[in-house]
Amino acid sequence: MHDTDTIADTTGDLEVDVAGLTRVEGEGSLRLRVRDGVVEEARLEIFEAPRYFEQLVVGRTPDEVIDIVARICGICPVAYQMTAVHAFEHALGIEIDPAVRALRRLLYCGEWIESHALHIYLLHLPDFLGYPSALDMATDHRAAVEAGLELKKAGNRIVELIGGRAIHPVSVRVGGFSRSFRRTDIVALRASLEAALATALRTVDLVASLDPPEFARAGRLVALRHPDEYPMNEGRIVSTDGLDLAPTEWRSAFHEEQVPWSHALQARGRDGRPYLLGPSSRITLSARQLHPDALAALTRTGLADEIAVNPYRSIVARAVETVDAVAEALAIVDAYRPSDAPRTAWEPRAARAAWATEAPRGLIFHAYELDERGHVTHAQIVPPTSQNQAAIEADLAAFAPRVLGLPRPEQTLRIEQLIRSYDPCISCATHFLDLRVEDLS
Amino acid sequence: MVAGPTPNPTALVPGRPRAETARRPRIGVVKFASCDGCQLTLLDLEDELLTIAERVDLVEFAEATSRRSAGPFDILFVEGSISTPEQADEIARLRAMSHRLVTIGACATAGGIQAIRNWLDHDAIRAAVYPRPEYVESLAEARPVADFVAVDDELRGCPISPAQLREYLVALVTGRRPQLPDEAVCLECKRRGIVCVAVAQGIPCLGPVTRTGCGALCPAYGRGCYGCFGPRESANTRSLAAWFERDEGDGDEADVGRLFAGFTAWSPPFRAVIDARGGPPRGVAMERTEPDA
Amino acid sequence: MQTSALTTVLGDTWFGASLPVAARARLAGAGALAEIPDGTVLLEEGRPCTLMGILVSGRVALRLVVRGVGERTIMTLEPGDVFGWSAVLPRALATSTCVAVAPSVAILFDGAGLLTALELDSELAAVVYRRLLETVARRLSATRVQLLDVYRTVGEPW
Amino acid sequence: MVTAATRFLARADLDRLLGALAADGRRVVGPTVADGAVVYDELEDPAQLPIGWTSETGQGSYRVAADGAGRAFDYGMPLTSWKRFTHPSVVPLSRSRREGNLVSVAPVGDSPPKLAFLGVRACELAALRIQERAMRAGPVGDPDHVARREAALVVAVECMTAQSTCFCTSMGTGPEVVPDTGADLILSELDDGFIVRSGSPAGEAIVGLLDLPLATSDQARLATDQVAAVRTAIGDPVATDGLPERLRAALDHPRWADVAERCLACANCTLVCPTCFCTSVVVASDLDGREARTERSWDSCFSAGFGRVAGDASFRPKVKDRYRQWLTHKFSTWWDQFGSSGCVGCGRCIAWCPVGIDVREELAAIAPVDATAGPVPWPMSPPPGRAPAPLATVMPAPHALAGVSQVSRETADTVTLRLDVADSAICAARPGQFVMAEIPAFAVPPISISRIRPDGIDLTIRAAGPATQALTNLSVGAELALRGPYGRPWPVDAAQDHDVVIVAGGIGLAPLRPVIDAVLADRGRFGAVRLYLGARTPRDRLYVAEMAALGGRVDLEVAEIVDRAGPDWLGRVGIVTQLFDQTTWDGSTVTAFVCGPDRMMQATAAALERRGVAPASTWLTLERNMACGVGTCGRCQLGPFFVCRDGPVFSVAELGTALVREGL
Repeated sequence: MHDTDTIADTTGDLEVDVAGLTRVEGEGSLRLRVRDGVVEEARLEIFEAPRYFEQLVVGRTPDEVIDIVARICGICPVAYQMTAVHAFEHALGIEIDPAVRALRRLLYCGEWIESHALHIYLLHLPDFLGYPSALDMATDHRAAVEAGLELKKAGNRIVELIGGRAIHPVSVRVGGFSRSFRRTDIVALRASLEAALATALRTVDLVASLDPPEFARAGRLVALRHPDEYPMNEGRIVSTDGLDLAPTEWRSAFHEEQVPWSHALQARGRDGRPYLLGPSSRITLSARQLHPDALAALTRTGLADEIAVNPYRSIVARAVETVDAVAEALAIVDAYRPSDAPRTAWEPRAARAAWATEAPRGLIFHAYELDERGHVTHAQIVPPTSQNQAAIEADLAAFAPRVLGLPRPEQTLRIEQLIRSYDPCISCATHFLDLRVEDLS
Repeated sequence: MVAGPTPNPTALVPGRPRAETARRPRIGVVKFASCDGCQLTLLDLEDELLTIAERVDLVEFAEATSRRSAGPFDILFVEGSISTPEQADEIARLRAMSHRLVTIGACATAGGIQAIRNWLDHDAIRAAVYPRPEYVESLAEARPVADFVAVDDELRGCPISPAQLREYLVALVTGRRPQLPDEAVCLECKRRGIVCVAVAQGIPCLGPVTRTGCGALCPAYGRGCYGCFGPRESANTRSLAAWFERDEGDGDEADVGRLFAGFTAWSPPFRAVIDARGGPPRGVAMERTEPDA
Repeated sequence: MQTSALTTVLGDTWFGASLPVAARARLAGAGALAEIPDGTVLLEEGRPCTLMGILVSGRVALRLVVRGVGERTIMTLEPGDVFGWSAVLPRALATSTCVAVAPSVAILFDGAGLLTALELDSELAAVVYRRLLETVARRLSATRVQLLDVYRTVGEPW
Repeated sequence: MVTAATRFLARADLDRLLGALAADGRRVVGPTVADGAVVYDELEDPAQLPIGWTSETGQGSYRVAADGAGRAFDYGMPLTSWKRFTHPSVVPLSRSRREGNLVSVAPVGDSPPKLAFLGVRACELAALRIQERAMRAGPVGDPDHVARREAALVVAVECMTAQSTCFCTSMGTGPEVVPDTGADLILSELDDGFIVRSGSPAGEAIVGLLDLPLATSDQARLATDQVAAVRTAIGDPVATDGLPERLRAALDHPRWADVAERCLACANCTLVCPTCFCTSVVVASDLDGREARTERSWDSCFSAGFGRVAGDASFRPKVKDRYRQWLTHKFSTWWDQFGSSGCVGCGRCIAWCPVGIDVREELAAIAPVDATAGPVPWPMSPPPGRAPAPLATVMPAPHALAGVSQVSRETADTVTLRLDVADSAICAARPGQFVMAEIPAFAVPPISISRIRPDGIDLTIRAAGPATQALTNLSVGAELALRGPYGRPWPVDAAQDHDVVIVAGGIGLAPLRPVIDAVLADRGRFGAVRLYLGARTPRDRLYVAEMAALGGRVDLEVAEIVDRAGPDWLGRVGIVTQLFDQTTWDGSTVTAFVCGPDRMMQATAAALERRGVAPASTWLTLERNMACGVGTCGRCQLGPFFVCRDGPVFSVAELGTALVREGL
């Protein structure tokens, strides 16, 4: 399962295999094919076995879909639940209670905090400090790792409280939540969030002080944008080159396709161009909507411009967004007033549902068709990573030449580090194929 | 069962505190078809993670460390269902490398949600999801690990319970027997004093036939249990399903089948109920077209 | 030894104790008291079962040979018990090897002779066969308990 | 009995009653509506009472509704019973440490809150009495329960409404609340207020504080008429005459299999039952097993784990066995143990059964009135040697620390620990008793005492699970914690002037060794003494040298036999009964003591009977999964017995068919 990395040099051809990517969610590997110093091909290969989710939800009710799509990813189940529930409520014209809207955003904040803290401290930071893992890193930097775990825990506590458990929460239902929450329940989060805010701010300084490789990528950034809040549950789809769409309209600008050298479904612009999602894109497109504390932290780093072009700086973007999510969560907690209607009643009917939200890793899009009983007849689920894959491969092709000269271990480290900087969630790749099968036709 | 090697016999002496044993048990964490949630649960033990990492030797855990090992393992935690030919070969290799093999989560122990496809036409759904189905290598069925190799222990749940994972690890290092009750969810529900949603609100609940471990999560959150921990011992699913059907206002036959067609649907006691009702809810596998493209 | 004396000896054994006095005397008439040195092989598994014995004192082991394992003692006989009971079946073969594992005394009966005696004397046969059947039944149930291997260690809940 | 005037509390003054209870330093627990049901919870003010709420209960169904009428106690039985407050679902027991060789175990649990139970129905009063009886049945009481019960003041309410699930009338527990049945105050609700009677000095004091007017005779009559109407409405749904015997005679009724088809074994009936008290102990420890905490939580005879013993086998593998255990215990063997029925007719088990199984229907089908009583498998009276359980005043002794002063390996998997114990009670243990032996972080197994010394005891332990393995791994100088001694000893004195036969199988010799010691210590009191030892193989024999020495004595006959052996073994081979099947000793003068695996004891009991030994003179010791040692956890129940308390030593006569019957 874990072939040792190989390097074969024949007639100027060079093949670099980074087999078995680690510290990413799911199983993947990278293959670069280089000829005479020119990267001919960069492939992010996914070993992830297909799970056919778009078929599994056919025949199911909207509430069942919310439970099922969470299982696409154990790291960001809330993103899948949120995208689905908003799609259904929008399509069925269900008005939700303001308190419910607030709790949904709080829940999403919890996932952002948990996912970002996990990626910053356990998956990505070890690259910068030169450790195989955070557990090894802890021997020299125990305090830092413990702080990261505390931060992660603060996020998990939110999801646990509102959703019942940190992974695959159970309370999100079409129309609201399965139960109501007293103010005392919600306020109980305050202490851990206050501690988390301090940690998050220190985290920004820590990651801003890291010294990443120089790299300036070209290409457009895509994210949601909302006039009065940092984009999570809602917003319009915008890009650095002027795109501006309703969250239901993803398909008018993007589509999934197969590229000849890959069997993976990849999302690209209808013009065929790749695009990049995620923290860097959101920061670049919505910095003004950041919570004041987060915006101040970003400004203090002076890295806003670099974040837009250097993927290695995404760790800074993540840290800033963590501050934003914690500060947002605190604001929601303080403002929370229970509603008398935790769940709006609704009637099933035929409808076409679509929505996009911002998962920690970037924009996620769902589309469903419902029959008159409200059962799903068709589903399309486009996770962030399958949208990012084309951009990741393009960036790898652009970056690879400068590491070809480096000694083997460093070469691997740099490339892996780059891949990790996109926080690829391969488990989410609902319909990636095993790329070891090659189509020569 | 494929006899596994004992790389470190003294690491697992029952009744002997780990401190007295020769060296830290070698632990591996691997995944097959799954969402990563169960192995993430280990990283979610925020308070104990670093101590655990000191007590045991995490030699293989791709999600958390770049250090790799192909074995041998004192304990191997396996997440995910077996759904490709490669995975079937790999699990056999891993079994031979592991002294104890522990399946974690609904996918590994019962096939998981993807086992719903076991009722569907494999070629049809491949064609429906992939433009080039001929390139998709997957077995006709997504099945639990125990269908392929001997399993020593299992942690149930979708996802597994952090408390049970902690209990299992603690028992491992202290050499005592892990306390993983196989009783119904109802016991925990009643201990917590939760009002039974089935009796008091007529909400169908699988608690009586589902193994405990979640802390009666769904009833506590105003929902019926959806069985993500799978069947408890002597799960009388037939009686419960019959009751739902005779119970006024609790939906037609399809809805009862639908209830069991969840994350442990492929487990025999649940499967029996689903089969008796003509399989899980599903539409016709449709052409792969984008709805309004 | 005098039949009368042998009758008394027989009467002191479990096998003979409950036989009617007349039957006891007639049975004693068909047998002879024998001193059996330690280690004597009285019957061999698979060979014709030529004699039956009632153990008066000492100890006799019934053994079987298991290929690859060697000789196993299936059971030992206590005074009063019977060996070679197959002798009362026509053309019978010994079902196990009988070895004296201690200096013993037994009343020995010639198989053929005993068989004829029982065939001619149905009254005697009735009581003797009944006693033999009790012996066989008891050995059968004992064997069952042994098969259960009741002493083996099984896991405990704690 | 407290004779008190009947007074009247106006509805508007209900808050004064709560005030008076609060003034008495009590938190008031009473009915309130939550999550679609009436539950018992803490009340701050009367408004939280289910005023104007009614409930409709049926088989597997419960619904509340607001009927507008202004009454506070018009609902039926809530889901929760007062058990939640007198016998909480989770109770911390102890905190222990193990540091190298040193061990410490300290009990935890703080003094219970002073509560007032508001709205206790007649059947629930009965339940409180029954449960207290069970928790104090001895040999020691459950201190947690006793303290909680004594800290509670009970305000009872007469039922003014009948539910379809009620059958208190049949069980003789209601609906009227009569004085001197445990209520401190008794309320009867009328439209405009409450008739108030006091049932105790404490109650009288509260009434005094309220300074209430006397109730009019009309009001009193109205109350009496209301409760009379409830009695009529309920009728007499369960025929209780001779029910215990009828059930007992129906252990093989086909209906058990029928109900098992429907029963989910979900345990809900036992957990909502106000008298069910069974518990399990859960151990939690830190990663190194240095710190450990134990807590006790509700368990049920319906969960397989509860009856689980050796090798994950269960005494009640089939749901049929579990349902039979529950029903026969409630309505039949409860009488043997506690002198009353275990059911009060509250109907909770009917309403909260997810598939609506109705205990009244099952009883009618399994033990119909016209049933011709078959042979009763056990005597109905408490077994000889045990007086009806007194209300215990003794509380459990704290753990005693013991130090390992010698470790002798007996066989490959068995060792004998020589323990120095300071505790006088343990050193005064009698043959056949056992102790609970605890190493922090491990489950706590019952271990028979294999030798009693003035300064300590011996434990002979076979490593058959992690906990026993841990015990056998102890070395000289190590400490462990002991509770005990527990259990009914061998009746050695009953063998005075008798011949004594001791039959031991394998590890079963351990609990018998103290009998041998006792007999030899006063050899003259007994007739012939015969010792028959069985073992699996020659290598599995216990105390080999010691037994060989005994074999050399003239006043003692020792014979041993093994199940299997090679030709090098010139000793006996076969089962232990062969040692005396053909001997000629007279069984009528024999008292026999037997210990070994169940099947070995069954065979031995039968063989001894053939040899003329009276079943009442043949004594066995049973092994069950004893957890508390004092009969309050329910785990080791066997028919009418708690093995830990009524046994482990029983005569064959006492056990009757319980010795051989499966699934009990």
